[in-house]
Amino acid sequence: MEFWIELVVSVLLVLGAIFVFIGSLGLMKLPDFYTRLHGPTKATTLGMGCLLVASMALVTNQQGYLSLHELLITLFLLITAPVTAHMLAKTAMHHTLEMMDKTIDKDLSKRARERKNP
Amino acid sequence: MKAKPRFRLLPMPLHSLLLLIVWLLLNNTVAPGHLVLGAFLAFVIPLLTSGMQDPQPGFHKPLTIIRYVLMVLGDIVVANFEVARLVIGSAKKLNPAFVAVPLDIEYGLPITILASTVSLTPGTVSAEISEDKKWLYVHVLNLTDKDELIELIKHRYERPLLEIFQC
Amino acid sequence: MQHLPMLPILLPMLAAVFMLLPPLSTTITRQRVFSILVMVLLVIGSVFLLLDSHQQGTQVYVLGGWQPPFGITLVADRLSTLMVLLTSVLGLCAQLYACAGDDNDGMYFHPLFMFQIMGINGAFLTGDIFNLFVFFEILLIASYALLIHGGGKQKTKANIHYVILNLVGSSIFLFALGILYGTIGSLNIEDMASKVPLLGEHEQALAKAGGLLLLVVFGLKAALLPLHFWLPKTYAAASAPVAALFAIMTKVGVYSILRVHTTIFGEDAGALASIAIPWLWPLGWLTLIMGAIGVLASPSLRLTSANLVIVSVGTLMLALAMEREAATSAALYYTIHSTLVTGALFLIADLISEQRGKAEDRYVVARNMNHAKVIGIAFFIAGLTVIGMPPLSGFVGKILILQAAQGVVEMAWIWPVVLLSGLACLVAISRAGTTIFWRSTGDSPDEEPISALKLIAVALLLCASPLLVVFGGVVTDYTDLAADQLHDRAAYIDTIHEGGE
Amino acid sequence: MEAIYAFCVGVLTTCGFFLVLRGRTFTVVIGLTLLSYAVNLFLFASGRLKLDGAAVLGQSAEYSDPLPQALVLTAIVIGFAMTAFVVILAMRSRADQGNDHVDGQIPELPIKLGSSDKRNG
Amino acid sequence: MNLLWVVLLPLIGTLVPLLTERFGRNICAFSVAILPAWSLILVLMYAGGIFDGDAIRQTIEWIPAIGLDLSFRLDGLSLLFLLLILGIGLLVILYARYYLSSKDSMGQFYAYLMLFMSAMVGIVISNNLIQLWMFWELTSISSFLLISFWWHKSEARKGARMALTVTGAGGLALLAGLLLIGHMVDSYDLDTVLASGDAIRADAYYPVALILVLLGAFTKSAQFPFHFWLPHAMSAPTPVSAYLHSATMVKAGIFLMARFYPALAGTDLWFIIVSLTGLITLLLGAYIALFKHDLKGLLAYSTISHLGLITLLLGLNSELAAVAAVFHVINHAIFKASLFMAAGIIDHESGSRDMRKLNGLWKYMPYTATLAIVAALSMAGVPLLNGFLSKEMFFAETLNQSMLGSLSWIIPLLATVGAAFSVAYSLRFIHDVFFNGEPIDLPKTPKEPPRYMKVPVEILVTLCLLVGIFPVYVVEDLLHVASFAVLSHAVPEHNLAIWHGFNVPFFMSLLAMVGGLTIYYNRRHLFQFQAQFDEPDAKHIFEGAVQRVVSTSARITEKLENGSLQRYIFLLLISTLVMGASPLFDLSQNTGSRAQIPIDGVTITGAVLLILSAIATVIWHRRRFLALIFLSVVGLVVSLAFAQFSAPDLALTQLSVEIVTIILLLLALFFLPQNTSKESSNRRLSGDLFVAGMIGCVIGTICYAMLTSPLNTISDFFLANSKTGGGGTNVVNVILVDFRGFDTLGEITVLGIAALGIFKLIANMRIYMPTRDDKGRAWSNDPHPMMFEMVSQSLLPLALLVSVYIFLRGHNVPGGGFIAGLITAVAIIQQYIAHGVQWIKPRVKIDYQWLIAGGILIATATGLGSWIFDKPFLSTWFDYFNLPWIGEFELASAMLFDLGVYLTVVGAVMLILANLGKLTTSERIISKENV
Amino acid sequence: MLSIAIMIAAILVCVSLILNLWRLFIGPSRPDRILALDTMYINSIALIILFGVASSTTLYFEAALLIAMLGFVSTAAMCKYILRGDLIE
Ligand code: NA
Ligand code: NA
Repeated sequence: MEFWIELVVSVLLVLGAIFVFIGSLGLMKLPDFYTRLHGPTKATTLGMGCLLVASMALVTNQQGYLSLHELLITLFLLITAPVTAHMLAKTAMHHTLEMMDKTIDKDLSKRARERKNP
Repeated sequence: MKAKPRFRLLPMPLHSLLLLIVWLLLNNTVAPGHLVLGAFLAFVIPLLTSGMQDPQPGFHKPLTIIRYVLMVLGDIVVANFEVARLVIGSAKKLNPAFVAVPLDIEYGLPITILASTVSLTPGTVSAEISEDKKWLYVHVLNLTDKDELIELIKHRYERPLLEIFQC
Repeated sequence: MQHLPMLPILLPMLAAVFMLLPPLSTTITRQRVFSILVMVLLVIGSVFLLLDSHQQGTQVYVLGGWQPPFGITLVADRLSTLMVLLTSVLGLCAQLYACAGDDNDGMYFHPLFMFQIMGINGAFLTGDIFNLFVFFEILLIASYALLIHGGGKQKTKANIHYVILNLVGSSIFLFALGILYGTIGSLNIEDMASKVPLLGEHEQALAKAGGLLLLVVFGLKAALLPLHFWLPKTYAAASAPVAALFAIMTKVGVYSILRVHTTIFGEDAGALASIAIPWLWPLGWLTLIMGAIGVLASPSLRLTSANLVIVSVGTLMLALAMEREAATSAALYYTIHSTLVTGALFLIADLISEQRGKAEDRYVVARNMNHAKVIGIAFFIAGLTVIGMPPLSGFVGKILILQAAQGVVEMAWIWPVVLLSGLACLVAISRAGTTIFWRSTGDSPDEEPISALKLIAVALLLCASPLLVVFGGVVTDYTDLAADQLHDRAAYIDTIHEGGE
Repeated sequence: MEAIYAFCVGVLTTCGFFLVLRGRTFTVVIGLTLLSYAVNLFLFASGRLKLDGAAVLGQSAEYSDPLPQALVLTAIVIGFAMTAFVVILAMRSRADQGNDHVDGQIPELPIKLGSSDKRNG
Repeated sequence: MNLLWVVLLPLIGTLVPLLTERFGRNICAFSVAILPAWSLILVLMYAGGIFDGDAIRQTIEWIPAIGLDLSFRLDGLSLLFLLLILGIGLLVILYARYYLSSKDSMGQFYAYLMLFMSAMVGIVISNNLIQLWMFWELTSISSFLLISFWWHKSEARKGARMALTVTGAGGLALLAGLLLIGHMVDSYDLDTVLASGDAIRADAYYPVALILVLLGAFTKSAQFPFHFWLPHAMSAPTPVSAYLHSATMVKAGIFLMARFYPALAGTDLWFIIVSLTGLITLLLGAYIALFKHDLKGLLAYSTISHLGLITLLLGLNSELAAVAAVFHVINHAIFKASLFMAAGIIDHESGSRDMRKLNGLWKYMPYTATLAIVAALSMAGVPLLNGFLSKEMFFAETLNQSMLGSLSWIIPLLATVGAAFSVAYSLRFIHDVFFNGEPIDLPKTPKEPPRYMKVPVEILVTLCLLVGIFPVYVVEDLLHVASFAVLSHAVPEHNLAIWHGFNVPFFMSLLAMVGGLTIYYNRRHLFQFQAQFDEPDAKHIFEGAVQRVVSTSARITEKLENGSLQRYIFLLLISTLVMGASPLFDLSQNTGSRAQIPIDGVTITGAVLLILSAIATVIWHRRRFLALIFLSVVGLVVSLAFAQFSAPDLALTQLSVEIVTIILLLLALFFLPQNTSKESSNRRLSGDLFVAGMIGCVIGTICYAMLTSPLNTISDFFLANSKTGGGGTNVVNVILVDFRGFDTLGEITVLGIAALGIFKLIANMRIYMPTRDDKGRAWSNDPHPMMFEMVSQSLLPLALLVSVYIFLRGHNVPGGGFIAGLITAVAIIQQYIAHGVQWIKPRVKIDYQWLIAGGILIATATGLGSWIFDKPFLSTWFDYFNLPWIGEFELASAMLFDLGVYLTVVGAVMLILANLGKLTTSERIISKENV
Repeated sequence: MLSIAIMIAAILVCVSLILNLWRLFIGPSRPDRILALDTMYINSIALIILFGVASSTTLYFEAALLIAMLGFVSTAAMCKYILRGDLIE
């Protein structure tokens, strides 16, 4: 296959993998649950995006037809990731997990826990 | 707003369109056979599942929709680099925060879309929605200016949604 | 007619399915009529199938038209058809008994019952070892569901034990199947039989492990010591018709040992010939003794009957261990006899316990019973049969086994236990009978009289006993032929191949 | 590769059987689930291991043995049915006996029962 | 087949009384008598031929497999016993008609009696060992019924049980013995057996066989040490005692010994066992009889003693002795039956059998007294009575033998002693009952019995006299043919004269008389002497023994079968370990010759994930939610493994099942304890771990050995025929829906049944619902988070679309009905979780039960469809079609089958999960189960 | 070049998976563990995609799709369990 396609694919693959990794890294090293929550929910979306685009490009190039179905996975992730994050945040607040001391407006989480107005 | 589906046979036209597209995506083809089958499914499945849908405000302004989607996608990319930076950097520098964003839009679907967008875009996760659906609680990974953030959310994301759902 | 071998599986299955759909699903009466009808049909069909395979030779049904060893085959030979007929008859009687009202103590009795029958028949008929597993699971899951029929603490508790043990058993079954396929490379029992002798040393060792693991699995089903402990309480807890039907379940295990270990690991399996026998001897022997001890120890008729099942299993294992036509034939006769009579005993125990209030079927003084005479006669006949007293079927089976043991080295082991277990049964049963029927507080019964249907069911089961003696000649001739057929492995292999072509 | 695979199967088997030997229904169920994983992997192994050999005609150069895969599929389904039943049975026995011990009553033990158990067991 | 009728008539007679009972006692008794009388006539018709010295044989084949034929033989011995059985039987019928009270069920009594009679007849005319044993056991059964006729009395029950157990045990021994003999001569035909006596005596197994047969005989004939059951059998109605326990059944053992005399007798072993047993029994019985206060007790022990006498005679290995034995059989039957009947009359008319109360009855019932006294004298062996003759022969024979060498004189001595005692107790019977002062507080004043009640006694006593006075004319011929049958060759010369002159036997008799008188005269001292030891009550000993056996076995059972599942599983695992490990020792080396795949990092990572999570599951198994999370990791990795090793279908299935399982477990866990504390001791834990570990090692080893060894399977066929024969390129799927579609059909059936069973379990379940979580927190106030609701319902159509996609492609690429079904189910369950039952209820109106049934039905119907084309069940069909513009597409029956799978899966999973969910809501199932 | 890229990517994803497992072990809270599990699902999707790319086959696309769809359900279910205990009410 042409060099530039291979180049693009390779770059996308590595980039995606890096984002995936960063997501997990964030999950690993960030200090409290709420901050950890950011890592996976986000990094993954783009990370997966890159990987899937790479795969699309490659398959398209190999099979000779335009392969777009990987987009579906991205679509699903985009739809579900926020809900996952939301549910997890709810559980965290339900368990009143402690957060970084420097967190601003900690007490809002208490209001949020009761689903009251601030 | 108990908007009855506009067409009895095609209760959710947008869904149907989406389904047809998804079908073609799934099968990686626009072969006529699949077009027919896809169309058929796009017609039948909504009929089956329309009962399982709470009535929601209808969509308007297709162009706005497209613009909104593209914008969000862009923001997602930015958001990821942003978060990547924060994650790699030392946790000391972070100053996380809880922010309550007042909502103007009503109804489940629009709010859900907004909350999702917020979750997908820079440094924020929608943690909770107040019972009266007037407030969106957001956890911010690294807060610089609270009002600025609220402003951003309301202008950049809520307004177009208001337009789209006309409520 | 060519599809006849499918009948014992399809008929109950479809019956069950239809009873889940309206109009049958709506009322119990419809289900009763329907299911009795179906069972009668099944009995008739089984008779025809038996005659077919007896006269025209083994019937091989090639499912999907895929030739063995590739597809699944049903093998209706003398042995399997006999077991199928036995199942149908027992099933019919249990069904009749249930229709007197027990079927209404919970949901889905009739569909589950039919599925149970389907599973058992399938296990008997299939000629494919993995398909055997599938049918085992069908009959097991159905039995799990039937066991809790009627509800109550005891049932739940017994069921927990029964289910968990059998789930572990199923896992072991799969391990064994994995090994066997991984070494022999085939699933068709006949094909495996023909390939086993050709295995290399490395594979042989593995295949042996597989074969022995299968023995564990079948031993668990058959309640072979030390895997029999679950049985008494489970059977005693089950509601009467279910327990009666369960009388055939242990026999499924015995049958599988017979099928697998005489066909795949039979005398001419080369290095893997009769790998099970060294284990069957002591285990069967001990099982028989444990069963006899259990019979003596049992405080209630249900438990006695359950332990009698174990006694029968032990006896059968000894017969199998002898590994000769005469013994196998004896085992087959004994199977018919013991299955039907233990089934009857479970029903009788229920008749008694529903008449005696709190005392139930325990061996304690209690008030008089309605129909004490009828039940008494029934119990007397069943008792004599299980003890092995003439003129009822028990003695023929006993003599057949004793005679088969003549000339076997282990005769000195077999005779005493077989005879003494008989004596133990005599002591236990006579105590049971005299206590239940002859020691009463004198209070008159208050339960309403027993439904005729139940009595008919019991009677049907019991008349098998004298019939087995009167027509003993015919029956033993058949079992002889069946045994020969089973031990003639080469012929078996050929028939399947012909069936294939 | 085969060695690692076999080792994993062994570990799963061990864990499964160990949990099956415990006294609480739910634990036993978890054990059975682990065990069924082991069983499925084992049964699958009877067709030997193969990379890039999916038994889809035209998709691979040489194919892995499809039969064990079919068997494992059946096994998985049956296993699921059984697990489902035993789980609900566990609930039922909790409902009927008031505790979730496999024998229906918690045996006298040297170790005191946990508080959670006094409340829920 | 007339001999058959000889048995059959009494057997049919069993039914007669049950039918005629309602017509009154006379008619009943009369009708009962007809059939045995008839059969007696039949016998007498044969008698002529027998006296001419030939034996009639008739045979019908029955169960050749066990050598059982209906085979009859009527010879002298049989004739003799037939006359006793049928003759005395008829008298007993007559007697019983008056004896039985109106409370007793006459029909039942007669029925049992006839059953017994036919059994006895069967024994004595059997010409087949098995058949003989069959009737033998039948006598045990019928005597059980007769002894326990008054079952409301405890001693009747106990006595009956004892008799049954002892004789039953003997029966088993007899069976073994007969089978051995049959094996020796390779035939169960009695003629053959009797003909080959030498072969039998020469056989290595002869001693065993002999002992076994004798055990049978001794138990039946109440020989020491098995005599104890007989006295307790006296709790039976007196007619029974008269019939069974004097005339017939107890003679069955004697008959057996006589029958097998040609085959088994003639060896020292025979002599030692039989004669000594007889001698001891003779003395013991005679001695104890003296001290019995109960009339029937006395008679019982005297019976024992006389049976001993006969046994002793048979044991002497002399032909004349055998003749004497036969003779005494006749005599004893006659006088003992009459004595029992007399005793019965006394009991019946005076209400007591206690000789301490019964005195001076002569005044009240002189006629009966006379009869009884004559009979008693005959029992004592007084001249001019039949007892005397056989006693004489007996004495003579004891003198003729020289078995014990120089000690042989002991036998005649002891014989005399025994005789003396029998004289003594006979005297006691006469004197204590009929004279010896006035009766002491009897329930009623004695009087003569009804006329016809005496007739049987009269007949028998007359016989005593006739035989005693005119032996030659009365019994000579019968005795001769009978003895001939016993000896099976010419009968030795013997002389039945009343007077043989002053010879030793005569003096022995005289001695016995005198001795008897002295003993009876000095009985007080004897009684005092006897009073020192309290005689053991066999009943208590026996019942006690049985009780001990029962309790011991109860203890054993409790010990082993202690109801601990953990133990049972442990045993199961041990067995598995042994069975799985033992063959591995033959395994020379684990590694086979197959090329292995190089290791790569991803696999290692997977392995690490798998192993660590599995171990974590174990470590945290008491914190259940945690265990669940780790469990799902294991499941995930397993499905990844399937993916890596070229099994995409497995990966998909595993994944979807995985998720459903997790949801299921979560649903269930809510109702169960969240955490439990440590319950097993470390010893147990390490033990369990050890066994589990060992099995793990075994399985792992086998797995490795398997993986590394080459294999050629039947699968090439599937690969080759998948497309051409099954119309699909996804071979796995084609196997599932076509090659092995039957498995799949079974598999979905299992799923369906499981769903039904679970429904059964859930119905009416009343279960504790925690209101706070395990940390004591109240539950969140948000049952249905809005975002989740919104997203779930908008995902539903997508999910359905995907499942259609997965379904349709299954035949050619990974996918299929099962996975599609699970996806649909999960999508619907997601709605339940998101919206709750109340929201779903109006929106989903499917009856999942119908889905299951429909699914299985469709799949089956697809299979049945092939019958139309005369193909076997589940034969599949497929074809390619080409529509303009749309292009080519395939239709296959397999798809219909797969649809069945799909529906069943959806139905089953929904039935399970939805109803489980409803458990906490108002929609929970209420059925009539446990209501 | 592509193969190297794939290798690097594979290593990164594997390391991520290990990291997830580590978080799963150390917790400390249940939400942490659920989050780790969810991330694991997503990372395994990545792994499968890489696998497909490496062996240039589309056979595993559905597996990835399924994890994306069902992983979400199981995560949500677990959260619901913690929030309400009762999944379906
Ligand atoms: Na965000
Ligand atoms: Na619920």
